[in-house]
Parts: sequence; C-alpha cells; structure tokens
Amino acid sequence: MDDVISGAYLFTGERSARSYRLNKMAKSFTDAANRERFKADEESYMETSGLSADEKNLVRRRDWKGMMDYGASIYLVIKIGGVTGHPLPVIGNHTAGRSI
Amino acid sequence: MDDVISGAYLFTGERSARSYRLNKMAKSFTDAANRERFKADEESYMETSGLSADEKNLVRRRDWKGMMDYGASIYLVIKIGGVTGHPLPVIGNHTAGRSI
Amino acid sequence: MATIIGGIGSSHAPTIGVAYDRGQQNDPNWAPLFTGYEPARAWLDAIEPDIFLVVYNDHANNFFFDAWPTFALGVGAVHKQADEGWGKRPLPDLPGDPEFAMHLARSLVDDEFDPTICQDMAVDHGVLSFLPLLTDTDWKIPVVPLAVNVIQHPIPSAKRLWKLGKAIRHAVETFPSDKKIVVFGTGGLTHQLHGTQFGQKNEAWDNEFMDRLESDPEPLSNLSLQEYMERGGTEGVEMIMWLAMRAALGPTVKRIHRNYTAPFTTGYGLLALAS
Amino acid sequence: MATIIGGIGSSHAPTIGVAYDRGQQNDPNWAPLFTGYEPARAWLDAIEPDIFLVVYNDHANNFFFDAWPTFALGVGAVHKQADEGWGKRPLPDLPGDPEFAMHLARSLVDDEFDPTICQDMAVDHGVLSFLPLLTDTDWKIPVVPLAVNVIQHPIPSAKRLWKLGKAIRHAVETFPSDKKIVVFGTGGLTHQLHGTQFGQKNEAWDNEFMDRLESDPEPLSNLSLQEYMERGGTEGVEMIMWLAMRAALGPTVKRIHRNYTAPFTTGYGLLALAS
Ligand SMILES: [Fe+3]
Ligand SMILES: [Fe+3]
Repeated sequence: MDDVISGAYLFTGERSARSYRLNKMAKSFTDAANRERFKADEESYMETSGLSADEKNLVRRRDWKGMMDYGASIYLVIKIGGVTGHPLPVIGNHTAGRSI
Repeated sequence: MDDVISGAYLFTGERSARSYRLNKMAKSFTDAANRERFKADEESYMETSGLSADEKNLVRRRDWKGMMDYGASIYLVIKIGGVTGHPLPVIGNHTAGRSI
Repeated sequence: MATIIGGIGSSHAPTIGVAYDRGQQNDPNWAPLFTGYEPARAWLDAIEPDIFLVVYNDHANNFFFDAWPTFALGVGAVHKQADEGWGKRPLPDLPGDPEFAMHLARSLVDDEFDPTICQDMAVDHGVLSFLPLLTDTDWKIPVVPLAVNVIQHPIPSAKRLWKLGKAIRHAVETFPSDKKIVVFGTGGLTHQLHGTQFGQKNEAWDNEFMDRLESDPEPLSNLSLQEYMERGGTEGVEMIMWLAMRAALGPTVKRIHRNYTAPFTTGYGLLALAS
Repeated sequence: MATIIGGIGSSHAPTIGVAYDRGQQNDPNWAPLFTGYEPARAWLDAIEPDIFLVVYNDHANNFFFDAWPTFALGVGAVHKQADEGWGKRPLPDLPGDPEFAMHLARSLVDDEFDPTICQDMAVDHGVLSFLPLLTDTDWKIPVVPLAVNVIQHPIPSAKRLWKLGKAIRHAVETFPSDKKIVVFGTGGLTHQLHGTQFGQKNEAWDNEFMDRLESDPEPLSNLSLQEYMERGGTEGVEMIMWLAMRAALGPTVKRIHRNYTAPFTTGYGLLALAS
C-alpha cells in the first residue's frame, strides 16, 4: 500500500512510533486537569512530557503541518489544537499549505 | 465449556466483571508507591480503591479462598498475597481448603 | 434465539454533537442533517429494539497507541463518555449489556476473531454524536460497542469487516433469548482531515456506496483499503465499518430511510435498513 | 527472505527468576532445571539468531481487564520489565525489533488475525524468567513479544494457536531480509494454582505433550481447551502457546535437546527444535 494517498499521510505503526511522545502529550489533554496545567505553563508541561527540542518547537510554532510531516496522528494533533484554541479548519488548511 | 474444572474456577469475563474492583486494587500493587501506601494504611487504601464492604472483609481476613469464590483472578490474588506477605503456597493451599 | 431486526449506517463527527448541544437543529446548514434522522428515529421507536450493537471507531479517546486494538468489545455494564480534549457533553453514561456482550465475545473468539475484551471502555463521538438523534438520551436501550481500528495502519481489510458482520449475525442467532437487536455501522462518509486535499469530499462515491450497500453490498468488501482511501480520503476509510452492519443483516434488506447532506468537511450519510 | 532456524518450548514461572537471582543454580531442587537449559543455550549460541520471537502470556502485569487483548504484539524499540508486585529484577530492559515487528503486524492482519499493536508494552516473567538461562542478559538479541490471552475466558482455541504459528511462518517467509529467527512458545507445563487440586501436576501428560509436539503435533491442536485444562489444570492451559511455536517450524524438525523436571508446583519443560 502507498504511504501517502492523495497528499495525505497514512498513519502507520512506523509513524506512530516516531511521533509517540507528541501524540502521548496530546492524549493527556483528554484530562481537564492536564489541559489546565498545559495552559498555565506550556514549557514545563512539554518538558515533563519528555518532548524533544524539535517536538517542542512544533508545538511552540503551532506548526500543524510540521506535526503531520513528523508523523503525528491528525486525531491527536486536533487535541493540541483544542488546548491552544485552534479548530480543525485552521489545522487542516495549514496542513494543506493554505491560509484561511 | 464447564465453569469449574477439577475443582478450579475458570476466570471468565463474567467473573472478571464481578471481581473488577478487587482485581484492580491488586493490579495497583505493581507500583511500589501503591504498595507502600497500602502497607501504611490498608483501610484507607481499600476505601480509596472503592472496595465494597464484602471485598474489604475478604482482604482483611486474608481470605484467599473467599476471594477466588468471589471471582477474582489467581494472578491478581497473589499480588495481594505479595503485599501482605503470603506466598503462593499459602494462598493455593487455602483455596484448596488445606492448612499447611 | 435473538434476532437482528435492522441496521443503521450513519456518519459520526464531533461537530454533530456540538450542533446538537447548541440547539442548532434548525440552523440552515444543520437542518438537513437533523431532520434527516427523524424518520429513522420514528422507525426505531416503532420496532422497539432491546439492544444496540454499534460497530464504530475510537479516535484515541479511550485507547492510545501503547496498546491499540484491531477490534475491542465493550462488555461492561456502563460505558462512560470519553473526554475528547474539550470537556464532556451533558449526557449520562451509556448502559451496556454484559450478558449479550460476553456471548458475543465467546462467539467471536470461536469464529476466529481476536477481540480485546474491555470491562471498562469509554466511548467517544464515534457512538455519541449521532445516537441522541436516534433515541432518547436517558438511554433506555443498552449499547454494546465494538471498536475497530481504522486509524493506525495496518487496518483490517474491508473483507475482514464483512466477515465480522457475518460473525455478528452468527452470534445473535446463537444467543438464547428473544432479544431484538439493531446493528449500527458508523464512520465517514468521505472526509480528508489533513493534507493537500483537506476538506475534500466525494459526494458521488458516498452516494454510490450507499446505493451498492443496499442492493449489492458484497463486492464492496472486495475493494482494497487503498481504493477506499483514494475515493474517500485517508480518514474516510472509516466507511468500511458500514460493511459489518450490512453483512450482519443477511442477503435481503428493505430500505426504511436514507439521507445525505454535506454542508462541511464530511459527507454525512444515514441509511436505515430492515432485515 | 528471513528464516526460522529453530524453536524453543519452555515453561516460565516467577520462581525461576527468583532462583536465578538468588544464585540457586546448584541447589538440589533447582540444578536439574538450570543444567537442563545449558545444551539449548549452547545450541542457540552456535546458530547465532538475529531475532527472538516469543509467544507468551502476560499475567496482568502489563495489561488489565479494562482492556484485555486476545493477542498483543510488542512493536516498540524497547520492552520494559514489568513490576509484578514485588519489585523489578536486576535486568536491563529488553531491546525490540520494530522493523520485523511491524512487518509481522501487517502480515498477521493480512492473514485475518486481529492483534492489539503495542508501541509500549512491558514484559513479565512470561518472557524474562527463562530468557537469562538461554542468552546473555545484556540482551544482544532483540525480542519481539507476542502476548496471548490464556487467562480470561474466552481464550483462543488450540487450533487458533496452531494457525497463529502458521501465520508467523508466513510472515517470516515474506520478511525481506536475511534475518535468522528463533520462535519461542512458553507457558505451563501443567500446573494448578488454586482450587481443590492446588499444586497438582500431570507429569505423564507433560511428557506425552512434548513427545507428540515433536513428532506428530497437529492432532494436539484438535484438543479442546477443556481437555487441556482437565489434563493440565486451569492455569496449565498455557501449554497451547507451544503449539504456535511448533506450527511456525513447519512439518519436520530435529530435536536438539529436551529436559523435564518438576520439583515444585509446575512441570518445568524445555524443548529445543531445529527446523
Ligand atoms: Fe471517525
Ligand atoms: Fe504463566
């Protein structure tokens, strides 16, 4: 099977392995207390989540396309969007290279 | 399939549902900090774990046979044995109705 | 034996839940969707199902990639609502049906399926977004949720989902009770949530899929996942879950109702079939 | 293509790890077990495997009944040691083989298995109790662990484990590499950890099982789980995991070594087979 279909990534086990910590931090935002902790201090939350320097930069820059290029799952990226106030259309269009 | 074979219980999904909280507390003992908390104050640990009055009594009495009759998994019961200083032979013989 | 009395194919999306909670039922964009569910709901009210069996997918709200199941069956007495990252909706927890669910677990394992058995599984918009449009939210009808991996590849094939539906039918036919069961298959329809074709739908394919699902469904199970994704988007691969519902119904069905509307990024389809 | 160069059937038990860590290798009760592993270890050293694929079971140390998989595959780069409730053993974490593991995941899903795919899965004595008896504990050989539900019924049948072994063989034969793989099947042998027959073993059945597994294994896959449990105890049902190893080896094998000792509550068996 192709790895990219119609300009979109297949979220494979390999991509899942690479983006594991970033996705895991995003998953932690399904807990309201974690969302509050992140909003109060993004940097320390990312540090505690074990993010690499590159991963932190992706979050700092709200670089949705970069997160997808890195291998994250769109279903987790939108949770980072949720806690930072960026709805799906903003994220999706960014990954498409479009501005809205 | 029979539900009891050669005097031993099959740990079925139904038994798993009934004994869920007891097994879950036992599972929590795979974390050393939880073991220390339990040892420091069994009663409050059981309360926090949401055990019913009957479940608490089974633990208080170290009633290994009672736990198995109640539907617990032997693999979790031995973790309660671990944190209370009762090795498998003690537990197994108790469930057999034997003293050693 | 128990009986499958009907099947529902339905899209799911967080946006449906948001619109429902905001009371946007009469909003011009949303009205075609909400009114489109009304005939299906009236039919469900009339046939009085005892159990809803919902083949759906979790969107990393209950499960995570530490342990991501191909199939996961909720056998608990209660299915909590998952917080998806923006707080829970004002809905009570869903009741389950442990007796039927454990029978289904045994039957699936006998039929060489390998489900993860979940005594405690929260459900997300894959179940909860469309359900309030089809039944009262005091949840009188217990729900047995069967989650399918459509997110992390390898994903089970369309053919495997078809076989899952047949295995569901086999399980129902061997359940010693007179329960009446409605099987749901939910997901899609076409949508593309990221990449150069973000937001693109394929309304022609959505409608062709619903046509064929009703009248000649089995060839749809021979399409590859790549074909599904090329036609409906990488996230639109969720459509394969409708196949399990359709296979569970057996060869001949009667269409009760069909609806399609696509105001935003997802094709919203609904198909209600009596068996 | 990769090759399966051998198979190991082995019992596992926490007690083996305890005895190993305490240096009881020469204890009269334990010496027959520890010396019994030495020829198998010498053979493994000689054939230089690249990957150990271990079909084993978790004992509620990684998984819990909130979500209990029928099959779970560890695809991570590292498999941590699970704390089983009495602290970790002085062993480094196990290296995995994500490339082969993901190939195996794809191949199993193609072959209509439904594994739970685990990016982060800790392993317990089901892997770690016997492994130090067969290889250096700096773990130069990566391990791909495949966990099987043998604890919460419904449990997959002996036949399903046999088919799993065949599917493992198919995966290895389609892995584009010259890697040499040894497949382990571990569990049992007979033991009864609770109930009126606590501590009872069935040494005759243990040895019959190892005889037949070597020379005429397929009929063992036709036995029901009830028959396994009647002969070997409810917990002895773990023996079915040896069938996956044996099926992975193909029809003809050459016995390298066999050992059996039963000083305590479990029959400890070891079988090393070249394919
Ligand atoms: Fe979805
Ligand atoms: Fe075991």
